[in-house]
Amino acid sequence: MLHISRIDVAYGDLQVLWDVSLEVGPKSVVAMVGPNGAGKTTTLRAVMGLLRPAQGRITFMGQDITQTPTHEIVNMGLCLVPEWRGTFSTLTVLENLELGAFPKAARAKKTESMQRVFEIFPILAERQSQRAGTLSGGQRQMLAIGRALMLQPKLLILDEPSLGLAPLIVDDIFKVIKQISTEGISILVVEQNVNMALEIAQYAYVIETGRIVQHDTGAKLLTDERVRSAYMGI
Amino acid sequence: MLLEVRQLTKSFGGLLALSNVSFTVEKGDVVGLIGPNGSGKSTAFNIMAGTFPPTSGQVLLEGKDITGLPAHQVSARGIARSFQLVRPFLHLTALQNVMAGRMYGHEPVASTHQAKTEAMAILAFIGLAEKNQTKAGSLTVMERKWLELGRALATRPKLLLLDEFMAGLTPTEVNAAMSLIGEFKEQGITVIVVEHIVKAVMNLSNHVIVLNAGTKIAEGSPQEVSRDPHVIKAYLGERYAAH
Amino acid sequence: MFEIIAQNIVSGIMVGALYGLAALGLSLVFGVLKILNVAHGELIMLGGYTTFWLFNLYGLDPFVSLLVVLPTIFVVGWLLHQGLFSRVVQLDEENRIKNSLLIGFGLTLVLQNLAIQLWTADERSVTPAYATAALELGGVRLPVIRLAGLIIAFLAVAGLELFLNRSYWGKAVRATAEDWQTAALTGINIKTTYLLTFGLGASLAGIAGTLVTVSFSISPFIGLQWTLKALIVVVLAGLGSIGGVLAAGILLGVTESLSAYYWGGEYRELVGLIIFLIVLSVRPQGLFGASE
Amino acid sequence: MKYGGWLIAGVLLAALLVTPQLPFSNNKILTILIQLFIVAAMASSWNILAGFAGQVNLGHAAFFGLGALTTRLMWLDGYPLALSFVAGGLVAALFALAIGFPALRLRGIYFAIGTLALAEALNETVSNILPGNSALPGPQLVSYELPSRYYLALGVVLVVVAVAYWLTQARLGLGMMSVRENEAAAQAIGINAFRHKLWAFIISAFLAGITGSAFAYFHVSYYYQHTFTPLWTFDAVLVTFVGGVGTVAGPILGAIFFVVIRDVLATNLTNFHQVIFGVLFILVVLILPGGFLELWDRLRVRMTNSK
Repeated sequence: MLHISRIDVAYGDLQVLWDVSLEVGPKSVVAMVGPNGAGKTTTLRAVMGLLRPAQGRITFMGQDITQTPTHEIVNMGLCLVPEWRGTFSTLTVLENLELGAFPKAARAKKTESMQRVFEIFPILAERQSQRAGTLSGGQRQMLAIGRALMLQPKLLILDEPSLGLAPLIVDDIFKVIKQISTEGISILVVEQNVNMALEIAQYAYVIETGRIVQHDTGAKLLTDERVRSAYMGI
Repeated sequence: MLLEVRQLTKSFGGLLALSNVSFTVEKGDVVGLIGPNGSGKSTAFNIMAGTFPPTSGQVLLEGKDITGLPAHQVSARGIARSFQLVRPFLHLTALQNVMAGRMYGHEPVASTHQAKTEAMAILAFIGLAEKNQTKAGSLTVMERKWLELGRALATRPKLLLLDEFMAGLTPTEVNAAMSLIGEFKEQGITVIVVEHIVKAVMNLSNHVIVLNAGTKIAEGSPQEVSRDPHVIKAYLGERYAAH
Repeated sequence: MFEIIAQNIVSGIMVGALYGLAALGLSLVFGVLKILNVAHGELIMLGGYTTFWLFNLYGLDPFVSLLVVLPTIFVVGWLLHQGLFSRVVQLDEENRIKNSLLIGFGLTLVLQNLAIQLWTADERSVTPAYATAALELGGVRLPVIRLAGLIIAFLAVAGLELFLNRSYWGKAVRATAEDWQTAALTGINIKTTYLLTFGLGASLAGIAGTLVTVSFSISPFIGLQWTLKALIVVVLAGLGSIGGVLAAGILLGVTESLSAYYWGGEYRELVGLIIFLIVLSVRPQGLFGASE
Repeated sequence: MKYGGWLIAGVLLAALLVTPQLPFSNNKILTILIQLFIVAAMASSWNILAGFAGQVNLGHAAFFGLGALTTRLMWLDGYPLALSFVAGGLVAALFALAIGFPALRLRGIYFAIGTLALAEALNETVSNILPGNSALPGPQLVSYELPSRYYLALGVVLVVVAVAYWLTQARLGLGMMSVRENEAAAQAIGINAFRHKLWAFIISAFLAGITGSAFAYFHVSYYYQHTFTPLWTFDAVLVTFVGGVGTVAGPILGAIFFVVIRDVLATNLTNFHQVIFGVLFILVVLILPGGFLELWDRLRVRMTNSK
């Protein structure tokens, strides 16, 4: 579904990604894990067209999206919930969700999508007319995911969904991620919380200082000695 | 006793980020300050570095009150820091970056010539001697980290505050960083590290302070802290307790 | 005595509404694109000349001419953004502001001198038959033209608010202003949003230009002074705060008018400025801007 | 600086020093050169605050105007030229000191707008209070000659460039540049950011003030308001960015480009020269965001790479 093949990315003179390749198949959950600053978010920015790779190719559903503008990538059904949450704090919850269905195709199914979002996150229905800026961190994360679901995406990318959330809420969010994946939406999740990410992922990539250093099934990496000592050890 | 923190409290618009935290740091210590996201470790760090004053409480350096001093005066008293997201002076050369540290900060030199000589020595120590004429903006992320460390060292600090210095490093680079920090001890520099990577902190520090939700929940040697049930519950999570 | 003061306040409100209108487009563009267009005053001038020529050549009523000014200056803005400013919006914030400033300076030179060549350096104004008509209200004179200006300014603000709060594209503009990356990730075409915003900002300058032409006069040189007034109002209101712009404009207008009455016209600018500096040092985010 | 650079600078300086004595030198050449010196000094002085300390001041004309006004009034009032000249710089510097405290609390774009508004209010106020023009009275008019104006303007530009060069070598300049790069990081190594910005502001204002003094001494007759018009700021900004902001040579190169192009365009395309100048300027900004010096750097890199 999503193929990233051998991309290099640089900010000006500063190269931050080398030869990164990654694949997400249909109806699967894939994780990308690694330390802070290793290039996880940069990879996602390149996928979404917020950054242009200097080398390499990215395709989605067989189409080359390496140079496609972000909004068109989104319209194709590839959607990212960014690590900075991606809600508009000066807009109300309802306005955020409405904007989520901005592309024409999504706008037609707006009511239906919104109902589904409210089913998954009843709290958002309660807080409809509240400005997003007044929500708690966990609620904002739900709103961001809800906003993304309004687009009826084929592939949903989640950047650090657990960042800064209380452990209980993290559990909730991961339950939702599992639920969404069972509905046929592919998921690429990027996490520092390696343990949780590997538990839900069928396949996972480990990225360090801008390079993919390991990739295998989630279960195997979970028991891998190197991964355990580097990311889960005490 | 080099540093004493007394009952620090900080609230941001009603939100209590830090509540009544006290601890002391002995000369030559490597202290690890850990805690989950939002536990108040960055707030404590920023108060010590003079980024903002506490709502109440005191910070004493060698017995002298430095509470609420602006950052540049804190630096002049001998506390240096690194930034979580590195902030080298991008349009200045590596040499100029370190010279700036040497000509200001604690025990600054006035002579450009002397500053240059000493800055070169520091660049050699952090392995950037050959890049002394390279603009910081053209260095790699790793090199920028070292450069920022070099700039902080150039201010001749008594106490060095490292904010998530290991973040983003590969296990090999973490080892290199740890051995470098080990060398500081020999130079008489006391270090406080704020870290996410628990393992590194445990190996590095002789004393660990654990914060959770703005309060200090444990303190002691790495072994003591890692066995503390409060710490396991709040920070590491139940599932890790068995390991 | 009381009537003179009331008259001064009323005149101040009417002039201030025009300040607010002049600032509205600048504030919108800064809020959304984070670029500072110092050639904003030149767009006001262009709007003014459009009205002037429509009146002189075809006898078109200045207020009716708004129907032409609005789309014309919208297109001018659209073209300027497409040709020039779109090239700086991808830069980081610091360079974006710096380069937009420089392009604005260059543009000021070009537009001002083109206007001199095309229309001479003379001062012009439009005087329709009702130019001197006025209403009297308890001894206070309300010139019809300025009153109409006041109403148009309010309508423009209301229209903009309505657009931003009710329409899909308006929400897209607000979303882009807050965080363009998230907006793009929501499927909003950022380039179109920027073009739309810049065009709208220009149209608002055009409306202000029409009102300047009927209430005051225009010449190729008026651009900078209106840019400055607009800037002061925008900063007073708080950068990016649309709602506060009109209020800040009126505040400035009334202050100037009253200080001219008490201390003489020479110092009206200085008093406005002192207020500006006081507000900035007490509330750097502006009167109506949200604190950080 | 390398020896080649010093050599070129030395030869250039010697040539400029003897220019008024050369047989082919005439009033037109001297006038253009004086204008060049004034533009270069304005740009270079602006660059000290904006390029070194990173604070974009859009009210630079105020300091030029204050210097010119002070010098002109004192000089015509009978005070010695030297005293009037220094007073021009001091008044500008004092004004910077006074407004620096509130103004430098503003950051980035707010500082730019604040200073622009400040200068404009001063401009309006001067035009309200001193609407007339200032013509030299009889005695001064009789003794008027260009070479002394030429040497004063040359002296000013040399002082400004010397100060800028000194800053690149001195602790104060390094501190300023650190503040420009990152204020929080500069504070963290013991640099008092506010004090450095204030010093840059005062130095920049003093130098703009004495440039205004040179202008006041040079012109036979001008409107008082003229020296306060924002064009003085804009010219300085344009020139600096065209040449290369934050460098010593940039503003000088930019000034040469500016004065030559303006003069050539003005003689050949009288009507449209400002339009073309504006277009040229926009093109430079779009194509060469770092100014001429960046182009030079790029070319040099390319040449060394091709060797």
